[in-house]
Amino acid sequence: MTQQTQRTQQAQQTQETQQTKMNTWVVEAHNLHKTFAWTPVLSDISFRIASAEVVGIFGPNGAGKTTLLRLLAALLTPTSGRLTLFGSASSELAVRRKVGFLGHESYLYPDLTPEENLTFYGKAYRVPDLKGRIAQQLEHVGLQDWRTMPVRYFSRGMEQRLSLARALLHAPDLFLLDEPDTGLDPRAVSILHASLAEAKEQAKTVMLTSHDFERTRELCTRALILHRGRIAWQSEATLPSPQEFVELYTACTR
Amino acid sequence: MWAILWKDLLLELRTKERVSSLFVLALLIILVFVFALTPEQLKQPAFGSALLWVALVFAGMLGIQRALILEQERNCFTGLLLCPIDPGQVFFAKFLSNVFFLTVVEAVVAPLTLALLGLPFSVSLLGLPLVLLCGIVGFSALGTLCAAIAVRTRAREIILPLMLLPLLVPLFIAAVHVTGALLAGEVWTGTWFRVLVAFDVIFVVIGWLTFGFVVQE
Amino acid sequence: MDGVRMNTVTSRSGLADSFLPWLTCVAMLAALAMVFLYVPNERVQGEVQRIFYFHLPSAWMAFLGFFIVAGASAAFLWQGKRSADLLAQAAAELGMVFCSLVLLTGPLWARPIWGVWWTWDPRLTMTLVLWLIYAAYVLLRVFAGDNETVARYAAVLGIVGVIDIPLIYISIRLWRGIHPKVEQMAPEMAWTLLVCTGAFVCVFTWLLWLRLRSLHLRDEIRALRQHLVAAS
Amino acid sequence: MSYLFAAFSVVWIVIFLYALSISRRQQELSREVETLRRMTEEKTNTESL
Repeated sequence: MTQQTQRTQQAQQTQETQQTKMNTWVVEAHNLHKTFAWTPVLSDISFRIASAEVVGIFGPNGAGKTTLLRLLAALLTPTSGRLTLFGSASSELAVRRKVGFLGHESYLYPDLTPEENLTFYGKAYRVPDLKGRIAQQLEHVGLQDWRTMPVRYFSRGMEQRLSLARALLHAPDLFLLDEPDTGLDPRAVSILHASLAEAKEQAKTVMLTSHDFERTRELCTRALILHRGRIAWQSEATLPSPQEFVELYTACTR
Repeated sequence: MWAILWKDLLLELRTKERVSSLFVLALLIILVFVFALTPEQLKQPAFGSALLWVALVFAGMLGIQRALILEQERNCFTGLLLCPIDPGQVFFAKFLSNVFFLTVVEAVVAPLTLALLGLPFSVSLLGLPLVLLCGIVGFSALGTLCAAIAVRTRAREIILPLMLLPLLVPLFIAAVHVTGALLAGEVWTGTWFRVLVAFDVIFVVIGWLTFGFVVQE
Repeated sequence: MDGVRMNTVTSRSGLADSFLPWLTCVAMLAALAMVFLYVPNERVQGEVQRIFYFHLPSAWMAFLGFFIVAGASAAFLWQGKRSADLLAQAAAELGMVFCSLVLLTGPLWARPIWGVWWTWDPRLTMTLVLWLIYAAYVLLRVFAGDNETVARYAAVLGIVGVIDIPLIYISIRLWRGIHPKVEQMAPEMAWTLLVCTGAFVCVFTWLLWLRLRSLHLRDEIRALRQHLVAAS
Repeated sequence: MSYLFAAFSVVWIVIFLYALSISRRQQELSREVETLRRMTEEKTNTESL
């Protein structure tokens, strides 16, 4: 108990010096380990993320980026270590309601229409004023004219945009994106960037994985490099320039 | 939980895939048996009840598996797990939707089977819906749990019956006996019925408790 | 560091390795001697009845295996320890081996006594169902590969299986029954049965130990390989 | 008598076969360990050079 209060005090102190004022960290990972097929995929991951940060997680394929994101989304449970989101365990339902996740797959039912898909997810998340919210989201991703067509007939770009609407439907405070810049069409990218800018304005926290630093840099306020399941480098208060970053990246992932 | 159930029903209304395939399959199984047996054998209540349950178990197994494969198409199950819903509730939703679809199918297949076999309709048959429902509940509870395991392994078509059928032995024996007694117009609420209900209760609880271990990755 | 990790296997095995095989051999020889030389013929069934002294302990070992699987599975789900998972895996294999023994010796006994190879007698049926559940468990592991998820699946199946046992037993018992019941046994018979059970416990433990060791070794080899790859 | 004999041989054969399969696997694993040990040794040798 006393240890914990001490820890939070410490946390608050460091926080006040670095960041704007707030009560708890959005993400607090302490010595996270995750194995798959009894092979370590992530080892010794510790970091803290405050509210309103946009964190880019970089690294080559197989570095554990997706696994880390899935841990944060409570799709996986850590093998050992402590992970808290908004001050409580990541698996708690109240926490999960605050997390939005955009993965490689759309998680949309192909035989349902966009409206039905969003209604289902909205009910599951207990979104207030669901109808208005869905209309607003569909307009945001430019699919309001397609709302009664089953998703099966959608193009890939449309499905991705709808997936974005799904992930943002419950206005998450922590938004997790897995490789948002691979395989998106230009329109989806511009919508995504608009959403991220908006999220930044509203002091929401964003974490995204990428292996394309140049395109993601302007969005991020912080960066991590993962290599072979470990954090190889974490940015300081300011992000390095693109050239510096490339050098760092090659040095870390050698 | 109701959201999942609502979505399952909507999906079924849209595709009509599960109920129709279940229905045809159940009928086909019964037909195969009718061809294999002599008319005298078919008139016996014991055969009638055995037939009903064989059709239900085999068609139901495929139906339950189908439901989860549907869920896997765009990894929707992951989307479901992202939602702030307790795994136990996910289990109940899936379980109830399986119970619902099997009941709908059985509501048509059971009377049809009795008619096909030429079994007399009598007052004692009023208990049949209850017995069928009890069987469906136990079957769906265990089936939902096993299918959730099987669906994410290789060779899922083989592994599901392999796991499910031996575990279903008590349910199957009990259900066949109760139904047989019922069709013969005998007392059916005896020990066998209690075994059936015990199976239901135990496996609904077990499914609810262990589903969390099965669905997380 | 690699050397240390490899040594753990060999050092742990020291006592059990030197002790268990001998104990098993002695116990088995004693059991054989008692079955063939000491115990008198049963009055009705004659000498065929001597199968019983191996048949019944096999059945007990099969049950023992099942309960170890369930216990280890529960422990694995509770704490997530790999050793519990491996124990469940090894015990399931052994349970299947002893279940097979019951299923093979059963008919060889039934044939001269009842005149048929197989009867749908409750305990025989029960053993068959158990064997099928074990088979599903082992095949699940084979089909699904070796990772944490599958370990959890198998654990759930192990627990569900053991919970199902009483139900299976009750339903099959109600279904029909002609299995010989063990009534009053002559003291010689009781002693022989006891010694045979002891011998089977030894065999069971020894085989379990061997299998467990090879599973642990496999894990360590995997760890070493990863270590090598990571260091390169 | 022949049934008795058959039953006992069956018990022995099954146990023996299972033990054999374990020892086969064990041998394979030991060989594996040997290869890995050699590899580590080679690696440490090259590193020390």
